[in-house]
This record gives sequence, C-alpha cells and structure tokens, in this order.
Amino acid sequence: MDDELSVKIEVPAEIILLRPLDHFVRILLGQLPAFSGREQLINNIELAFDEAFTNIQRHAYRSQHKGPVTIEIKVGPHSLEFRFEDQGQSFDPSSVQPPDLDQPAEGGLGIWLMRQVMDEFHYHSEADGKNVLRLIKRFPQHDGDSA
Amino acid sequence: MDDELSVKIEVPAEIILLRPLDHFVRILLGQLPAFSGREQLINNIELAFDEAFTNIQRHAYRSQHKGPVTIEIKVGPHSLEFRFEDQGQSFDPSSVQPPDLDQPAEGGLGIWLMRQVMDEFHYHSEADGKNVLRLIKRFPQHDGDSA
Amino acid sequence: MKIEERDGITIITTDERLDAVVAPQLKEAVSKLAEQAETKLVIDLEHTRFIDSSGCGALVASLRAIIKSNGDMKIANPSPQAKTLFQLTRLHRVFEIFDDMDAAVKSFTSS
Amino acid sequence: MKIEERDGITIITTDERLDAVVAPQLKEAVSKLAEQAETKLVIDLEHTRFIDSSGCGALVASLRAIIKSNGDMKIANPSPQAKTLFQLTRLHRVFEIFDDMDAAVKSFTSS
Ligand SMILES: Nc1ncnc2c1ncn2[C@@H]1O[C@H](COP(=O)(O)OP(=O)(O)O)[C@@H](O)[C@H]1O
Ligand SMILES: Nc1ncnc2c1ncn2[C@@H]1O[C@H](COP(=O)(O)OP(=O)(O)O)[C@@H](O)[C@H]1O
Repeated sequence: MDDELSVKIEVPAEIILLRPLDHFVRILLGQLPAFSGREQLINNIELAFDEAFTNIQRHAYRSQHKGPVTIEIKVGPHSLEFRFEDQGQSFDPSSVQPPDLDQPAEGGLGIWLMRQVMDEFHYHSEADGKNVLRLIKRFPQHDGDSA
Repeated sequence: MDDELSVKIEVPAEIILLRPLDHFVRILLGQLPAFSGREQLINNIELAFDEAFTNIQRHAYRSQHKGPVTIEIKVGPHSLEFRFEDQGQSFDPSSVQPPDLDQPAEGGLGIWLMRQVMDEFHYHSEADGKNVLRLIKRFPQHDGDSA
Repeated sequence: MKIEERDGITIITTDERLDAVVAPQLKEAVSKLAEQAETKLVIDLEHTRFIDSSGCGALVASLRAIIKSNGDMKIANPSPQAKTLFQLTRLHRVFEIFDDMDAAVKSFTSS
Repeated sequence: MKIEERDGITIITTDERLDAVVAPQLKEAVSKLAEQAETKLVIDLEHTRFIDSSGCGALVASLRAIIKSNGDMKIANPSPQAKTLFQLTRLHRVFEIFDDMDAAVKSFTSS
C-alpha cells in the first residue's frame, strides 16, 4: 500500500477509549477526499474499527486486564488499513461460527460484521504472545455510496 | 503524577490530523468524572492542545516538512499532562513576547493562550534534535466550572 | 439515555451512540421494566447516530425480556447507519421499526 | 462555511470549528468581499462550537480588511467557548458582538 498517511496509537484496552478512538477515525476519514459524500462507507469503517477494539477489550483482555493495544491506521490512495496488536488471549477466527441471522442472538456478530464491511480480515498470533488483526478496505473506484 | 490513563499517539505534523486529535481529547475528557459538568475546562484544555499541535505543524515543521509528532496524554486523579515531541525547528519560548492585547494582531496568541489556560508550560530541546513541550493542568478541587 | 412514560407507554431515548459503553445500561433498564407484565416500550433512536454489535445485542436482549413478560417493544427513528446495520443483520425482520414516534406509539393503541 | 447576501448585508456562517484548518479560507473570502467598498458583513458563529487562535487571527484580519475599505463587520451568536476566548484575548472590545442575528443586522440599518 502506498501510504499517504500513517498514524500509530497506543492505548490501554479500556472501554473509555472506544469513543475517542471511533471519533478520531470518523473525523479523519471525513476529511479525506476519497470519503467525501460517502457517509455510509465511513459508518461501516467506523463500525469495523469499533468491533475490533471492543473485541480486544472484551475477549483478548477479558474486560479486566487493561493490557496494551497498539493501533495503526494507514490510509493510501486506494485503500485503508487498520492494524490492531494486543498481548492478550489469542483465538482462532476460522473456528468462530458465522451467526445464524434467522435466530437473532445477543452476541456473535462482531467478527462477521468486520468481514462484511471490510475487504480483508487477517488475524495471526506471534511467538512472543502478540496477536495481530488487520482490516483492509479498498476504496470504491466509482461514484456512489457503496460499501 | 499517579497515572490512571496513558495514551501515546504518533502522527505526521499534518493539519488534517488537528481535528481528529482535538476530538479525541475532547471526547476522552468528557467521559472522565473529573470533567463532568465542566464544559469550560474541557474547552480550555482542547484549546491548549490545539495550539500546541498547530504550532508544531506550522512553526517546528514550517507547514511543509510533515515530520513526526509524538503526543502523550496522561490523566491522573489530580491532573492531566500533554507531552508533545517533535524533531523540527526548536525555539526559545522565553523570548516570545506576550501579545499586546490593546493592539489586536493576527497572530502571536498561541503560546500565551496555552500558558493562560494550563497550569504549567515546559519546553526544552534535547541534544538529539528532539523538542519536548509539556502542558499540565491540575483539576480544580472544588465544585464549579473554573478554569 | 432517558426514560419516560407517556399514556402507558414507556419511551427510552438513547444517546448519540448505542455502543459497548452503554449497551449494559440499556439491558439493565429494560430488564427492570420487564419485571412488570405487559410493558409497552418504544426505543427512540432519534438522537442515535451510531449503533454497534453490542448495541444490537442489547436491543435483542431487550425485546426478549419484554416479550417474555407479555409486553411489546418497538423501535422508532432509526438513523441511516442503524437502518443499514439492521438490514445487514436482518434485525429489520425481528424488530418492529417505525420512521417516527407517532407511528410507533399508534401501533400499540391499534393492536 | 456559507456566504449569502440578505438586503445588502453579507452573512458568512462558519462551520462547527473556526480553527487553523479553515482560518485561511475565511481570510481569503473576506479579503475578496473587501475588494468592494463599504461591505456590510456579519460573521454568524451560530454553528461554531470552537475557535482557536488561528480563528481569532482570521477574524481580526477580516475586520481589518473590511474597515480598510470603509465597510463594517459584526459578529453574531458566539458560543460559550467563543465568548470566553474573546474575553480572555480582550477581542470582545475590538469586535461588535451580538447575541443574535437580528440585532447584528439591525445594528447596520440603524447606523
Ligand atoms: N480480539 C479477540 N481476541 C480473542 N478472542 C476473540 C477476539 N475477537 C473475538 N474473539 C472470540 O471470538 C468470539 C466471537 O466474536 P464476535 O463475533 O465479535 O462476537 P461476540 O464478541 O459477540 O462474542 C468471541 O466470543 C471470542 O471468543
Ligand atoms: N512548537 C514550536 N516550534 C518552533 N517554534 C515555535 C513553536 N511554537 C511557537 N513557536 C515560535 O513562537 C512564536 C509565537 O508562537 P505563538 O504564540 O503560538 O503565535 P503564532 O503561532 O501566531 O506566531 C511563533 O511565531 C514561532 O516563531
């Protein structure tokens, strides 16, 4: 990815950071020409970001251990990438069942939503205990508010 | 300072980051019990933060070289600290004249405003070319919206 | 979040975001309401720009709790983001959703 | 930022923030307006929650440019933050500030 803009944020996995972070992302994207007039695209990307951070806070660190989360946001001319790094509990996304949308449940939508609204979802754990989640969104090439 | 919350943000000194960063700070503070009902205090701290970032973008990097800015935000039980680090042009804040408020000018208010609304202003340059600005605000101990 | 009663109908007006921060509060408030049988509840999303999966979960939990005690729950004024999300998750087939408050309230009296 | 004319008075309505991002735009727009003599200008801050020193600087520059061409500039609807800032910088003694648009507009006709 040809980086035009790269931001790195280190925060503790506390829920109080969710809204400041979401707003940071939303307001940054809102100023980029690629997102001009694409409110739905911004909403979807904010959602994916929100789900990723919430999952780390809730699952990787089990809502208690407020471990570190390192977030990188890279915006290139044709795509955007979020990279989340945590040092908590790892998991295997391929073993997570997609939700049965005919049986609405109180949870189990997060990973599925990230995959729905983003173009790429990558997760891996490293030997030193780091878990890395990467979400990529390619910008639509044509006019209109597709997502 | 007894840190309750510590956040580190690395961004290029680009003006497009000003609003995302300001909003991050505003929304974070707005959720902290110490700031509940203290809108003016939040406004003032957002202003100091905004002036510090703008000055680095405009003066340290002369609006052109989009060098790195590292921002740390630390919130303790009794105070808040912003730490800005840049690798651009240094300056001597003690040689900056305070504005003559009877002769309104188009500039020259930034440093003075930071000093007005924050409790401490520290600036130093390090041998390796790093410049460090620290702004500290102690939380008012009594009720009411003083700043 | 604001809770009021109007003509026997309880209205919960949610804030700008219905996310992981406030989802537990909504669930708790509704589970209290559901202690009474036949609660008529409208969740007014007029001020809510953004909902995430935790917010959806809280709405599903709320509907469950209310229906269990023979009440009913409607949703009013979804934002464009909420509409998109409800459609994506097919929750628009689960919730009764109204574009304005009046219609949501009337849907109780006419049933 | 929005520019309109109403009964010979130009009204610039600024956005949520009047900061370093938009200060240059405001200055440029006003310096264009000031090419015409005796421009009557109101800066409507109704939607502006936040102003920084760059915003203040743009307002000072605007007033200068307008006065130089024998016009006049008023400010309407300052937010609490704008009021505090104008007072801190004593710009409240430099600008003519009105709490509503009507008063700002009338101040031209009555002079
Ligand atoms: N970042 C993460 N770290 C560890 N486990 C995770 C993470 N994200 C998701 N999981 C696991 O995957 C499951 C499904 O996640 P998700 O689809 O977001 O639904 P929910 O969070 O509602 O359970 C979670 O219950 C959890 O066990
Ligand atoms: N972060 C900085 N790095 C380098 N020089 C600075 C920095 N901040 C301020 N200065 C210098 O101090 C002067 C006064 O700054 P300030 O009070 O903010 O007013 P203004 O930015 O309008 O000039 C600037 O003109 C600049 O020369």
